[in-house]
Amino acid sequence: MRLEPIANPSAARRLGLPALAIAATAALGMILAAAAGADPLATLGLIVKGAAGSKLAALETLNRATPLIFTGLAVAVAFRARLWNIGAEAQLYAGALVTVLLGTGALPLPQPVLLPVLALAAMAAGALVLLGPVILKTRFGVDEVVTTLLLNFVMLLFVSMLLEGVLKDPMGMGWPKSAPLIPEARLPRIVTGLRLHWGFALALIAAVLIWLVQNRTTLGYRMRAVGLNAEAARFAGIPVNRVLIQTAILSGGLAALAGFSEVAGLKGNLTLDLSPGFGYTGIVVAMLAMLNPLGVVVAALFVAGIQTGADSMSRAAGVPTYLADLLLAAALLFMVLAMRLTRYRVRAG
Amino acid sequence: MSAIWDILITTSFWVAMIRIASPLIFATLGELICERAGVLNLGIEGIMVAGAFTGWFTVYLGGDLWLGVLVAMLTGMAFGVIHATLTVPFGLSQHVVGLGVTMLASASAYFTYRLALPQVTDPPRIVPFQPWPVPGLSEIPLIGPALFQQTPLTYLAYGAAILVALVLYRTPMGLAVRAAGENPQAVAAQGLSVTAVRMGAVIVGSGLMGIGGAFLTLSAFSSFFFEMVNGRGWICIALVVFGAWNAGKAVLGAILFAAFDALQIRLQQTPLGAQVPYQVFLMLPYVLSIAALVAMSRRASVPAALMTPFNRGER
Amino acid sequence: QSPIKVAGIYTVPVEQQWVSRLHLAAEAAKEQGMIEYTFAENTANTDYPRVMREYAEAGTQLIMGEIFGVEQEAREVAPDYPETAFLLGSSLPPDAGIANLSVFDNYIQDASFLSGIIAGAMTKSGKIGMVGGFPIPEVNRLMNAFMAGVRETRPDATFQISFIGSWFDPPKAKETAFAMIEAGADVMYAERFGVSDAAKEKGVLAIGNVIDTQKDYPDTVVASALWNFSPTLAAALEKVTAGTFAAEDYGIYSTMPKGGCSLAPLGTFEGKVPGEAMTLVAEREAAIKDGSFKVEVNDAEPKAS
Amino acid sequence: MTSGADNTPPALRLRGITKRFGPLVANDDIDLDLNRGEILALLGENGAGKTTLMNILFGQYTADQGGIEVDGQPLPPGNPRAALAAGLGMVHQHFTLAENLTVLDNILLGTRSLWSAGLGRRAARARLAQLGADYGLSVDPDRRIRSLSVGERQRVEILKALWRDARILILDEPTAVLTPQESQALFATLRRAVAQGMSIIFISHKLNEVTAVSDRVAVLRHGRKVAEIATRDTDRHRLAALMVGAEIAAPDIAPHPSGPAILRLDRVSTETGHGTPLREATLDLCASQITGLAGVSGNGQAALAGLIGGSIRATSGRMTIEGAAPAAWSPRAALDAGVARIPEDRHATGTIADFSLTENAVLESHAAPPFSRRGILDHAAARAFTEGLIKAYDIRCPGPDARIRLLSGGNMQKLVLGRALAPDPRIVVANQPVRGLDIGAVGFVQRQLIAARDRGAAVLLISEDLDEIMALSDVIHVIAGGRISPPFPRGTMSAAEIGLWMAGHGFDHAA
Ligand SMILES: Nc1ncnc2c1ncn2[C@@H]1O[C@H](COP(=O)(O)OP(=O)(O)OP(=O)(O)O)[C@@H](O)[C@H]1O
Ligand SMILES: Nc1ncnc2c1ncn2[C@@H]1O[C@H](COP(=O)(O)OP(=O)(O)OP(=O)(O)O)[C@@H](O)[C@H]1O
Ligand SMILES: [Mg+2]
Ligand SMILES: [Mg+2]
Repeated sequence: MRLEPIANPSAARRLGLPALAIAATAALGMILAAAAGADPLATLGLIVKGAAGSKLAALETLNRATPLIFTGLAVAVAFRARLWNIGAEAQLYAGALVTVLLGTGALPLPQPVLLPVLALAAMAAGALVLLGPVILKTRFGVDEVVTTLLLNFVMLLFVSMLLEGVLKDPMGMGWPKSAPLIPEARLPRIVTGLRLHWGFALALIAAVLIWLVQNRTTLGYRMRAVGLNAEAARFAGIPVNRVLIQTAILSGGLAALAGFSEVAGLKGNLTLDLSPGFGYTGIVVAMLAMLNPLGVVVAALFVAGIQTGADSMSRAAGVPTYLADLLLAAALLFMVLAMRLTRYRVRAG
Repeated sequence: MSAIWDILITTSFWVAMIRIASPLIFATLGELICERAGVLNLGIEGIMVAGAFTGWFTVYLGGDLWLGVLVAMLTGMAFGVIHATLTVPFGLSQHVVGLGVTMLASASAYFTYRLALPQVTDPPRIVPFQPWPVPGLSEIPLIGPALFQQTPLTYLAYGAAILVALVLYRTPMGLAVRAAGENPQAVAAQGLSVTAVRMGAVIVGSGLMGIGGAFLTLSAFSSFFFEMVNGRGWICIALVVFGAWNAGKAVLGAILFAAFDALQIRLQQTPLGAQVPYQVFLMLPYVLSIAALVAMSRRASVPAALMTPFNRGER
Repeated sequence: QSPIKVAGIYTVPVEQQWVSRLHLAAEAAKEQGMIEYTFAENTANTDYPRVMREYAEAGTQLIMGEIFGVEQEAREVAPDYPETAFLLGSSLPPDAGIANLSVFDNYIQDASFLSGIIAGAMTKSGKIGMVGGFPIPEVNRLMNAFMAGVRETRPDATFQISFIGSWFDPPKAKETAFAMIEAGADVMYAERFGVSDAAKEKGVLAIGNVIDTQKDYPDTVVASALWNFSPTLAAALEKVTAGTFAAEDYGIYSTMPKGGCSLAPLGTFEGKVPGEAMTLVAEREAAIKDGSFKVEVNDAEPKAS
Repeated sequence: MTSGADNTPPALRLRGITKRFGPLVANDDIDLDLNRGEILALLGENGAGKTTLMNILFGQYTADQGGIEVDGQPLPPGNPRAALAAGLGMVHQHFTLAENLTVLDNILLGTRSLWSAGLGRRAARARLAQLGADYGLSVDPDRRIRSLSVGERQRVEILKALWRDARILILDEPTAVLTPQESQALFATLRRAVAQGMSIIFISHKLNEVTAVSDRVAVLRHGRKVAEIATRDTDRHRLAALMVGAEIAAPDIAPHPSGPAILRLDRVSTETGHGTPLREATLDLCASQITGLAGVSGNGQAALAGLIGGSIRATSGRMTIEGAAPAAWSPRAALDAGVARIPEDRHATGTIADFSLTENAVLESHAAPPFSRRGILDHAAARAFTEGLIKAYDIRCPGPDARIRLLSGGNMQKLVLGRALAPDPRIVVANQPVRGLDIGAVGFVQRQLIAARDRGAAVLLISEDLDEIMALSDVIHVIAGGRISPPFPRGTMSAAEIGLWMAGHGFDHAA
């Protein structure tokens, strides 16, 4: 078989196939729920209910999407320039680390000043973490897929070391966690009582800004040029290495914002399990969005919705929690396939 | 650094090194085959989890140990089929499919495990492969016990390494795989199907990853645990790069990485270990891997078409 | 009387030893018809507060689990659901302001201490190996108590201590244990799965922790310090039924006088442990129970010696 | 020539081949016969459908209509394996070799069942040596493709076909990237092959080659076959007219007074690692003058173009532009100094295939007004600029927003040329600017270079085509082994004399 591009896919195709992907996921969910002894017909409703069926559910979905928007943007920016940043997880932790280093009393500043300072400092730290692999790539040609991936483990161990050492909360009764942020360092909640915080708004703003950067600025243009053909870009006078470094700063900074937002908006302190793989899921989000920053928002909401919805369903239906991850993975694979088929037709031969 | 020297002269260090390396050898070879054909397989971590589970579960249900190995391999191949179908003929992003397969495979294993064994707080055990000293060879000092006092699965790892190297460099099939990762047009122009070659490589490679996972439950340990693969798959991706996409060097890399691991475990027991945070020791293999990558960096050896999908009739 | 609706929220799979004790106690209560029990395992800390709310909104009367990583957020959830009782593993003391949130932890240092006495009596080399997951208080305090127990019978004992940075990597725990045995350890403190396997393969002894695994290693596991969560759960259920649930520290229900912990029966090692040691164990046990002897609670990361 | 007797079928017969890409009809009802033992030249403008037709023949594309017969037997469509088995061999326009493999392995790829145990390298080596001797195609079987020159790679491609006992050989623009010597060697090989009964289809834009080598010529225009004639019954002018549909006049070059030297190289040597480096090269590029650089490719042309273009550094000697040595030298600095570059490889270096025409048009100038201000792009300005280029250079394309990969080589080159010449550069470095272009496009590009000269630019024309150099250049230098000859003003040297310099002889006498 081979794929043949479709010049102008019909609306039916563009909407129908993703709908089919969701239907396929739902069907799989029903089959597996039935296998686990639950009522298959109820599962669907329970997923929707868990993702958006109440104020709590909807806000929690937005909440779960927040770090995914940041890491998704980080990956989208990097992948555009063909910088394979698999290390958003490490950059996220770097941002979180700096947030607690400076936000637990070291900087006695008023909130409107402190928050931007923390965000920028976190971004700088994330950028720094990605700069290492990028310099190894531009200087020595070391494959960044591997270095960024390995740095995730190193960073996690480093955070663990600090949390069990100098950063350990003296009031924490020994559990490896940092001291809480001072109130001035906290991102306020959007809805009182529930934990959706201004980090979500920040994520939306970031998505719009990155869209503008990619489509309206010379930097975005250069990043795409470098990603599509570095040799031609270099020939045309574009400083390829500098663009890669700028990309790294932007990408690492965005991933670090996820850490900043989770700590300052949600947790209030740093633990080793701050991120259940947001850095990796960011890759999925970015690719689902086809690297479009605004698409990242939609993709993050989709992923977060499936995640919270299926998780909530697994509890309500009394099936093993792992069904949620399974359905998320299936939804993702079905969806990328559906999106490919909106633009390509399968031909025999 | 006499502490290191003291460790290096113990037989048990060398035995541990090969034991730790064994699962990595399988999975690294698997990843290597995929990448030589042009497909980055980030599904490795989850495929190892699935192999670890099904291999163990087969034996738990009463199957023979070797049947467990076979089932683990078939499990790996099944996920390989998913990965290959999506990345090769459909040409989807190898990053997203790889991570998706990792999620799918591990979640499937966990889900099935929990369905089958809902109420275990103490995971059931099987009788795993036992060390099987090779008569004669295992008596050679130092090397003998290290190489030849292992379980049969480790010997299978040696066999896999030799077989993969032979196939890659000495057979038409291996030639086709290597060419598919370098320039798929060259493969197509010689009348071969790039799709078939790449899919075959991904499926076979994933089968090896499944066995790598099963090593953990059938040889290194005797029960299945959530999260027990614990990043070993990601390490193997680094090892392929470290080995410059060359089977022999990648296996050596796996052994070297295992040596670092065996060493750091032992260093923790020395007086030094009491002073330095344990995380520093755990970091050691990763940091040294990065350092080794820098030392070995040679861009030229990357398969040129790695991560580039091939679609006939489109340029 | 209808059974109480109980839900467990665990951040790890129920195979993890600490959590398994909660889970088993709840299962036992369910068997007895006292409760309706459901649980969510492997819940990321990020999701923990949401799952608390979901269970609470579903009318759950008692929610149990562990909030070591989400202390602050969990404490924000509880006041929104005054009808629900929260019984949560936590490092922090209870907060009088949050009346429906009680805390507990595995204060089983008494049993660990006793198991240390036996270990000290059984080691020939005087070298003891200890493999842990992470140096958190729940692990540290038991290791420290164990070491204190060892010194009762073997004052010159030395300890090798390693943390593998994971709750679930038995192959790695096993490798670490191998290294310790090679370095001379002949009794292993088995905080993680995998350690007893190494001991068994190398023909040395192991001391269990939190759970009893002697049936799997009849010639290896000498004694184990067991945590029994049932007294804690029973106390909480009683107060839920009576409508008197309040902010309290249930840690005491894990202690030996309350039956929250015990030394596992010697089983296959009956008669193989030196008599003096068993006498000492009996003596200390009695003293602990009548309050005349207190095992020190030391949550600091233990250091090798 | 042994054209087939009436009762034996031709070696190859195409009947009514039609192929559409969306709305575009790339091949329109094409009939074509290839007789045994003949060389058929296939001619046509860029984008006329030649490569498409050959890809259909070889099974890489499937025709929408029509059928193919080999020796009277129908060939299953869309199956390269069947085509190979039927005795077809193809040397693609862009080589299909795996660079990390050896020559031998590239040849053996796919020749045995994938399930067989060994490759039979030993026996293969012997047979390869024999084939090499038979056809005059010697190449070391154990070299990696990466280390081979273009000519050597092409030999490997032909050997791949010969290895499979191909009886029909298709060569798609085989000489586009060859040096004249390599082309001559290729023709010698082809003649031997035909003598052994092979039938050949040969695609080229170089009409002198076509008339010299082929027995028959078929001409495609806009996907249709417009002519099929015996070579001896036609000539270059008629063929050109058939291809383009009109008479083509060679660009006429009026003499023009040249100005002062703008760029001077004074005994410059360059760093190694980019092919042959320059060795103490001395050269002046003067205003209003076309300086032709003759030489066999691989003798330092890339280093010279890279040096002036800013991508390669000098290790010794002095380069001055209007008397001053530039401080930091980079592609950016070169552009700012008024150097326009037309790169050798428009696909890999000149354009970004997935960028639109507009994005490609501002690749060198996007960072300055009017295309951007303070880092913000002005799309409208870029688009307007591109529309201007499309008009001025007659770039045939769907529009300024189409991806440039959809353009034919000639049209792509026009955009590269327009982009380079738009800022009215003082220096123009044109490296093989007409490679692979059809004669219409060739004339167009050459006229633009002359126009740039007439506007006062110093033009450096690097080409392997001696005829082109002799026709266009006001002054000629020869490059060989990284050394550059003294200047020879127009008309002072014969082709033969320049050829001697190209072979490196003149240098020794001069030194
Ligand atoms: N894969 C494809 N998809 C869409 N259109 C194509 C494809 N290949 C070729 N075309 C179209 O078919 C036309 C003919 O292309 P073809 O490659 O056959 O030209 P050609 O005669 O070989 O040109 P050249 O002399 O430049 O090599 C082109 O104008 C192009 O628009
Ligand atoms: N993916 C594609 N879609 C549409 N047309 C294509 C595609 N690929 C190639 N073509 C067309 O095929 C023709 C031949 O393409 P090719 O790359 O061989 O360019 P070319 O004109 O021969 O240039 P050159 O000889 O300089 O390489 C071009 O006319 C181009 O328009
Ligand atoms: Mg062509
Ligand atoms: Mg061409």
